[in-house]
Amino acid sequence: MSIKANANVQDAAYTSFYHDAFVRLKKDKVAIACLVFIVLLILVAIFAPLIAPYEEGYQDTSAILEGPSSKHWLGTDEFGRDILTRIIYGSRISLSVGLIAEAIAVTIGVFLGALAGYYGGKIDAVISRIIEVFASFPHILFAIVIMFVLGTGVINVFLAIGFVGWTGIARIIRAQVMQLKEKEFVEAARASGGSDLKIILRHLIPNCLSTIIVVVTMAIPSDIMYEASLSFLGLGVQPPVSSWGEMISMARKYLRTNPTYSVFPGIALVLTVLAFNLLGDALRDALDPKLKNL
Amino acid sequence: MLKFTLRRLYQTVIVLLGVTLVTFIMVNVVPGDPVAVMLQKKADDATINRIREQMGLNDPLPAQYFRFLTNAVTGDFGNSYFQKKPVMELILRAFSVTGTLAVLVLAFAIILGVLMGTLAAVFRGKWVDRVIMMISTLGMAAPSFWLAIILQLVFGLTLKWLPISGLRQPSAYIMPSVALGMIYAASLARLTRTNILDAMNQDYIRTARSKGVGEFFVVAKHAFKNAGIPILTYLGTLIKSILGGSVLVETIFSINGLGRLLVEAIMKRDIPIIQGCTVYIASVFVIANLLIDLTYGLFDPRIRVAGPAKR
Amino acid sequence: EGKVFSFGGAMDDMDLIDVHKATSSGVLQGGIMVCEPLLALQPDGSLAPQLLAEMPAVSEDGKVFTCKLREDVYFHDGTQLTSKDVYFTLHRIFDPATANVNAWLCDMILGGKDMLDGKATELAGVTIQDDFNFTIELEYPYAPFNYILSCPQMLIYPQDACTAAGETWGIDSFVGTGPFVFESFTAKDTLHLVANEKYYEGRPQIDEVYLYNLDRGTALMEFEAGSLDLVNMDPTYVKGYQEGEFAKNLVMSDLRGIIALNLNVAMPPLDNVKVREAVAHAIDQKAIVESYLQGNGTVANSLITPSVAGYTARPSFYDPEKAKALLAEAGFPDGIKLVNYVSETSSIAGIPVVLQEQLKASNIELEVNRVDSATYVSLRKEGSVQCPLLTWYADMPDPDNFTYTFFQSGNSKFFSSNWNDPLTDELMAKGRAMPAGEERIEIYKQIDQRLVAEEFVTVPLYNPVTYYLKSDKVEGVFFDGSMFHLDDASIVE
Amino acid sequence: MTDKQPLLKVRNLCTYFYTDEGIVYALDDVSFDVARGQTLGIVGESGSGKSVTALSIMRLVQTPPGRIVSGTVELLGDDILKKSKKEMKQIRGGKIGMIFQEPMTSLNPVYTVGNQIMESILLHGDCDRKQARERAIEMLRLVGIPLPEKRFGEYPHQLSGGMRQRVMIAIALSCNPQLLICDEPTTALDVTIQAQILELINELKQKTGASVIMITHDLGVISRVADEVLVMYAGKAMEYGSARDVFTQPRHPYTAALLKSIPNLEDDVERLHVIEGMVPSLSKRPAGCLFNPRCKHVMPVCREKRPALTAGPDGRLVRCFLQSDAIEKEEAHA
Amino acid sequence: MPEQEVLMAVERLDKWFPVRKMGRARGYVKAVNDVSLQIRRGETLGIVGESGCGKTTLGRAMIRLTDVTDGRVVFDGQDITHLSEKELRPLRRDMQIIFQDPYSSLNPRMTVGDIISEPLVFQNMYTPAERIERVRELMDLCGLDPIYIRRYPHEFSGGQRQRIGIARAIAVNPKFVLCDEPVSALDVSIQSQVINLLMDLQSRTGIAYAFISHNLNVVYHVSRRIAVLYLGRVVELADREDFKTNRAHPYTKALFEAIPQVGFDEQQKRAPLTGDLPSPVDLPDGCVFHTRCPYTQPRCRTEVPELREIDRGHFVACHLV
Ligand SMILES: Nc1ncnc2c1ncn2[C@@H]1O[C@H](COP(=O)(O)OP(=O)(O)OP(=O)(O)O)[C@@H](O)[C@H]1O
Ligand SMILES: Nc1ncnc2c1ncn2[C@@H]1O[C@H](COP(=O)(O)OP(=O)(O)OP(=O)(O)O)[C@@H](O)[C@H]1O
Ligand SMILES: [Mg+2]
Ligand SMILES: [Mg+2]
Repeated sequence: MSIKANANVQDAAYTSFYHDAFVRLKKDKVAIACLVFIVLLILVAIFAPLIAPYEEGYQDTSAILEGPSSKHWLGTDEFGRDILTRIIYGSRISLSVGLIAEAIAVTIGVFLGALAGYYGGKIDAVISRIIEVFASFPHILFAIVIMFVLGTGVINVFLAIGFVGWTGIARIIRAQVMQLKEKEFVEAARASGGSDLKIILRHLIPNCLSTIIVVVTMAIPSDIMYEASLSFLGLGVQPPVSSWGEMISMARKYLRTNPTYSVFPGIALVLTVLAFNLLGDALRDALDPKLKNL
Repeated sequence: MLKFTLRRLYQTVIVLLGVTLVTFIMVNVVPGDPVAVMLQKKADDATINRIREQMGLNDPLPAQYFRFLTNAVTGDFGNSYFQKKPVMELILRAFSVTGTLAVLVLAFAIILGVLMGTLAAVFRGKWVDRVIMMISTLGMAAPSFWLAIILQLVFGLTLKWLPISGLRQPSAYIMPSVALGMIYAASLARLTRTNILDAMNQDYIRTARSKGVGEFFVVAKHAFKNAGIPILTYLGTLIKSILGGSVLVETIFSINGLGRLLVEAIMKRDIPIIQGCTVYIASVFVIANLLIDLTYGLFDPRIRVAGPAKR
Repeated sequence: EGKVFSFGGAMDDMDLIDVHKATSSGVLQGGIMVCEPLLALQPDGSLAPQLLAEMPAVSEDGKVFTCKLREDVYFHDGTQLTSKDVYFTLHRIFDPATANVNAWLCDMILGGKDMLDGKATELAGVTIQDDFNFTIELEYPYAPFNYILSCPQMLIYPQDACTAAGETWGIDSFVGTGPFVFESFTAKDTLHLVANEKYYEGRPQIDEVYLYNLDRGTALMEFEAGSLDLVNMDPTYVKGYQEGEFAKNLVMSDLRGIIALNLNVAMPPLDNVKVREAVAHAIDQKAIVESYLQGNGTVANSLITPSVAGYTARPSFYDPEKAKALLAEAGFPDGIKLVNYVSETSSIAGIPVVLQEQLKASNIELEVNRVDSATYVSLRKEGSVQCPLLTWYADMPDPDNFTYTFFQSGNSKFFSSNWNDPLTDELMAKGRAMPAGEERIEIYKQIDQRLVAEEFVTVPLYNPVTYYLKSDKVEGVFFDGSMFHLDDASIVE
Repeated sequence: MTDKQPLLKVRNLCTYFYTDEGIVYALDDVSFDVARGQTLGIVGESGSGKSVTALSIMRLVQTPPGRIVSGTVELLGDDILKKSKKEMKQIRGGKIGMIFQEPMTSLNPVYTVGNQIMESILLHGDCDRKQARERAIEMLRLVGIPLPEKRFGEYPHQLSGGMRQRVMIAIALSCNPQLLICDEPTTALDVTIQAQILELINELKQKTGASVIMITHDLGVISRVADEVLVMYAGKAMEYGSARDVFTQPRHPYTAALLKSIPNLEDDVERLHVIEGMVPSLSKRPAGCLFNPRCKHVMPVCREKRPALTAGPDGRLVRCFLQSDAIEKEEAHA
Repeated sequence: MPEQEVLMAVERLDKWFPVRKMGRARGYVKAVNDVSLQIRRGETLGIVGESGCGKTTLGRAMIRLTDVTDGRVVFDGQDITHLSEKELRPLRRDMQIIFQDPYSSLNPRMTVGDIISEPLVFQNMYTPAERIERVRELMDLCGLDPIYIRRYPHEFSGGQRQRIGIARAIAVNPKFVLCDEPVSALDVSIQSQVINLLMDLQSRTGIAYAFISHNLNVVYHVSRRIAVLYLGRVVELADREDFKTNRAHPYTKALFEAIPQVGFDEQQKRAPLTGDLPSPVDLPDGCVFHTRCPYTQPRCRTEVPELREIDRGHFVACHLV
């Protein structure tokens, strides 16, 4: 790679690692394609009212459960709602479930996992017990509690998913931090007078990023489907709001009579999961400076 | 070893106390009353009160929790409000189903996932690798209930090879195991692939080759056992979710497993069952992790000796 | 190789089959195949004696029912049915230790309430004359009491067997007089029955009956695969079966039920009758039935179903413009916002979604909250749901069952209408005590008029129908609007 | 070098790595012989291609990206590079044994050392498990491990570095190879242990009559064990001759500089002698002599032409314009 | 030794690690036992010994990267034995460390600039802009081209990485640097570059070094005095010249004789030491070296030899001397 190009950049700011990662990411064609796809998806979600052929919740009473037609490109559901419209609006929820809920889970998980792994001893024991308790109580019950205490809003769905999803990542980060803290560069930072917090933030977490990304990309599809199963139990998003997961699970009844009803949101889900996975792989590589030249 | 195990068990008790207390609080925070559920249509206060009184639900909450604890110590989790049977009996019955299924799901996921992952690793970069990775992404994205219905339609209804529902004959276990195991198989395939690739880059692989070990045994013997640890860890995280059952798939196949038992209990506020299942799941979680920790030694002798880390 | 009849459907509540301890149809369906009530509903809607030798004789004041049992009836364990079993059963219903959830249905029996409240240990209203003769006395005259005696909640249990079984009654053992003998039961899964060789009306033609709890979709597949003879069907699946191979197996049946939207008069702005009227004018029942339900139901404009006395045929109020005008009149020119809760597991969870869209046209915003059923029930019973859906499948074909149950001031809170109106109460009290006849029908018409068309406390939406698939080899199955009866069913090859 | 047929005859061996950055000329036109019962030392800085030489002989170069491009490796007149996979399995561990640098990572941590020695014996000797076990224990005893029966069942991490390296030697020697390749066998070890191991290799060589290729960057080690020495730099042989001659009278400036830069108890200097600069990148090699950017005696010609490896009067081969004007012919495999 | 000259002193230092088996302490790894040393300003003390003999542990205890089991550590006149991590932070400016492994001691996800400036950030020295200047200066000083400031560690050779480690250590102008085997991972040619660099820095800034290595040639070259460690004990401590002419302890002798020297005239005559280092968990009774010592006498098996001064500044722990 061009050493000169790099050398010309004068400011060795601390964000350079992330900046470099971005520069590297930009070179990966697949990653860019995925990124473009995801950005498009986000745009679709934001501008859903402009793009969608119908209003959200509009029911075409003359077309119940129909297959694709010129009027409804992807057909209609049991209420006569346009499936394309619902997929477009549904991307709002499904994307945010994947991103926001997972962001909550990652934040809690990384923070507690890093603390447990870094300090060990009593702190580790306490956090490990908390992890076990959180991993063991019935999550659906927790979702009901959230919905009751905070109301049945979309945000609360994210909370309900995020607040129980962190235990897995916490355990993984804990294990990895336990390994990393033995590395000499951590010792070096300590020898230079770095505080624990700074060491965790500057050294440990950046080195856990690859793991975090792998875990997150694996978790996103299951979060989207978890939202669906909450919907299934009456705990998810509320009508007329739609989500892909909810569509897929509602369409379960019509799998035989109207296969397109479940297939199209399914395709949207698979494409998104694929994009996140490929992007995750690329991001993991980009975050590893060792692969810079390969 | 014994001391270690005992210490873990003692921690388990703390976890169980914590988790039952949290669950108890949650059940009592949410609206919904088992008696009202029982009565459904005609839920008049007098009747509700009368039946609540009978079930001891009108006692002060701390007293209820304490009663639960004292009974639970003797292994008595009470009777289900709805099924009127001892919770232990119901859990054991559901477990006999879910446990069998879990073994099959694990077997399916491990065999398929590890095989695919290994193949992908051996043929990395080739089309075999690409196809397998593609399939595994699909496997990760396909909801298990969706897969379940497709399996029912294809193998149950159209081809008539397998029974559509129930667990009345051994072959009936096949479809639920596949439907539940697919997502795990898919993630295992990915995990196995990375770990085998990792192991294949190690020096001892070169040593094995220099001894004249054939390529098959290099992978099957030398790389594989070393790749086992992360796979084992992952399986540890699976065991809980597999033994916890899955409502939707169980419903679709009409299986009375733990997932259904727990979710229905939550939906009906059948507190004894909720608590029983919670204790069960927490125990499975802790014991599974304990077992995993103990079996690490089988895969990696270095972990067996918990001596100081040689640096 | 006997003649086996398999029957499947979604019966998740099939926790046990003791009809005293559960309300779900799965439990009742299991119960009626083994045990029998004193009277039975006939296909033509009339009542006929079942365990009784003849219809009860009613006293002048309508309070005392004198009954005579058949003398040739034996329980499956060989003991003979006698009056003490009837007393035992009714006593068990009101015994607080039973925790009966259906006692409200018959709590007009004298002394019943006292027992429930723990004020008495014996049931005052039932007097045994001899082994086969007994009388039931009511607290107040109740015209449709005979119907109550035919309800599946009122099956007669054998004293000896039931007492011996104790806690396991309805789980591990269940003895009755009916056409089928309890063989085994697995909660939430299977009920297995065999023919009662000594059935007093003749051995049934079917040798064995299996009742399976299955997911709706799965049950249909099992039917198609030939492993079920009869399967309940959710109307949403009907479209796939109206044509093709199984169209000839599809049977539609009236459910004797009503789906309505209650308007909670205690929660503003619904305390304003103009607003309630506006809501009634904003709902297009025809569209619900024709498009969302795909014709699987009939438009309802009366609280009482057409097959029951007291029904009034009335045109739809639907008129969005009028609805807006009414709102403006009521002081809400910019429209209103209403909050609906619905239990997701309920089969009608889609209705609020349709309403949401319909009401929009009249400037009414309907917020729909899907919640789990336990939450829903407890919110509704506190009277704090603004516009709950009222779903009712009548226990018996009597108008009282449609009105008193929900709108009597003591009951209205449980259904979140909070309707408290002396006039309605008075009419209902009158109707309950009055013998059947034109006069009584008139009273119920008045009640219906007041609730639906004057005060707009509830907006009837539609009368649901149900479907089932019946295999070609099965004949003689009788569906009474809520239960299947297999007494005369047979399997032909 | 010797009149008799040598055990191993390597001729014009080229191994390149085809990476995204370009071709890495890891091994470029290297030739040498190993006579029976003799020890050849290969020295050079890190990255000079020593390990690749060893791996090329074993045909264990990672492919892709590596590939043996040309040359021959004759073991007793038979070209190894033309053998089938199956024949190769017989040669590896059978005729040629190899010891790697890092004893901890070179042993599989999840199998007992006994298992790993037996594996090799079972693959090459026709004996049953019991015999293999006995032979493995005997090998452990031979390499000087006390209590071999006990150690047999232990895992690599339970042994000290020195013992692990002995186990590696036991594996390599278990099938009486004719050639033992030692790739930096003592780098990770302490001086006292290192001395023990070198002693052991010498002893075993005497006992079994095997030839040895000893790869290291420690000139001291080479001078202790080698009969001949090959000095490598950037994938090329720089000097090749008898060990005594090369070390006492180095002819190539690189050899001389290497020797001088070792701190020494005897001649106490204020500053150590250094070779300025770094080993060049093997994918972007400098024009001319590969050592020219770091050479103290650099001449204009060194910057333009590649010197050829030419034999001096005493048979010593040196690649330097100070010794001969011969120019290397163009590389065939660009 | 005049007190004011002493920069770093350890007194009767012990460092034991508990050996946990299944969660319970089952004895101790006695990594450092009863060690007393002093390092003067601007001087280099070499510490040699076999792998596992406690060199690193001793060094880490000196700069308080680890707690001390017993004994005292005095740095620059201040007793730092029991200071908390927080109290130590400002002192870290004066004592730094260079690690053996140039690979794991540099965070692979940080650029060289970030790595070298990190101590400056932690110690709050300079403004961000000045820091970059300082980093360039340091890179220059350590023989790294400042244009590489945005590169990552893996893009450098081992020698260059070690220079990065050195630049990081001297960035805050420390008074004392612990060099834990700074050259063992490097090629001979690179090794001499790094050693020269360290020595140049010392003559320029007067840093004191504790130089740990098992390469005796190197230690001999850089140190003014050398301490020989065996199983956590100092067995011999003397000026470097004494090791050339006057090795007193049998272990020291064996050690120096085992060095493979280039040369063919006086090949090694004596058999090397036999056996491995005993386990530091069960230290041998008496003299720790008696299990491998060719001259063992009954007394050695029971009695621990004291570290005695046999000559001016020449300390030995052996009954036979
Ligand atoms: N798998 C590979 N891919 C790309 N280049 C490689 C590979 N293996 C070795 N090389 C390159 O080949 C050259 C020679 O490497 P080799 O391992 O033979 O060096 P060495 O002399 O053994 O060094 P050391 O003393 O560090 O072991 C190096 O430049 C190295 O970068
Ligand atoms: N954190 C620790 N916990 C337990 N034991 C330890 C720890 N650190 C070091 N030891 C033990 O203390 C002893 C001395 O270790 P130390 O690392 O100081 O040796 P060293 O002389 O630096 O060795 P090397 O030359 O291999 O670096 C060893 O036996 C080691 O296993
Ligand atoms: Mg090498
Ligand atoms: Mg060390």
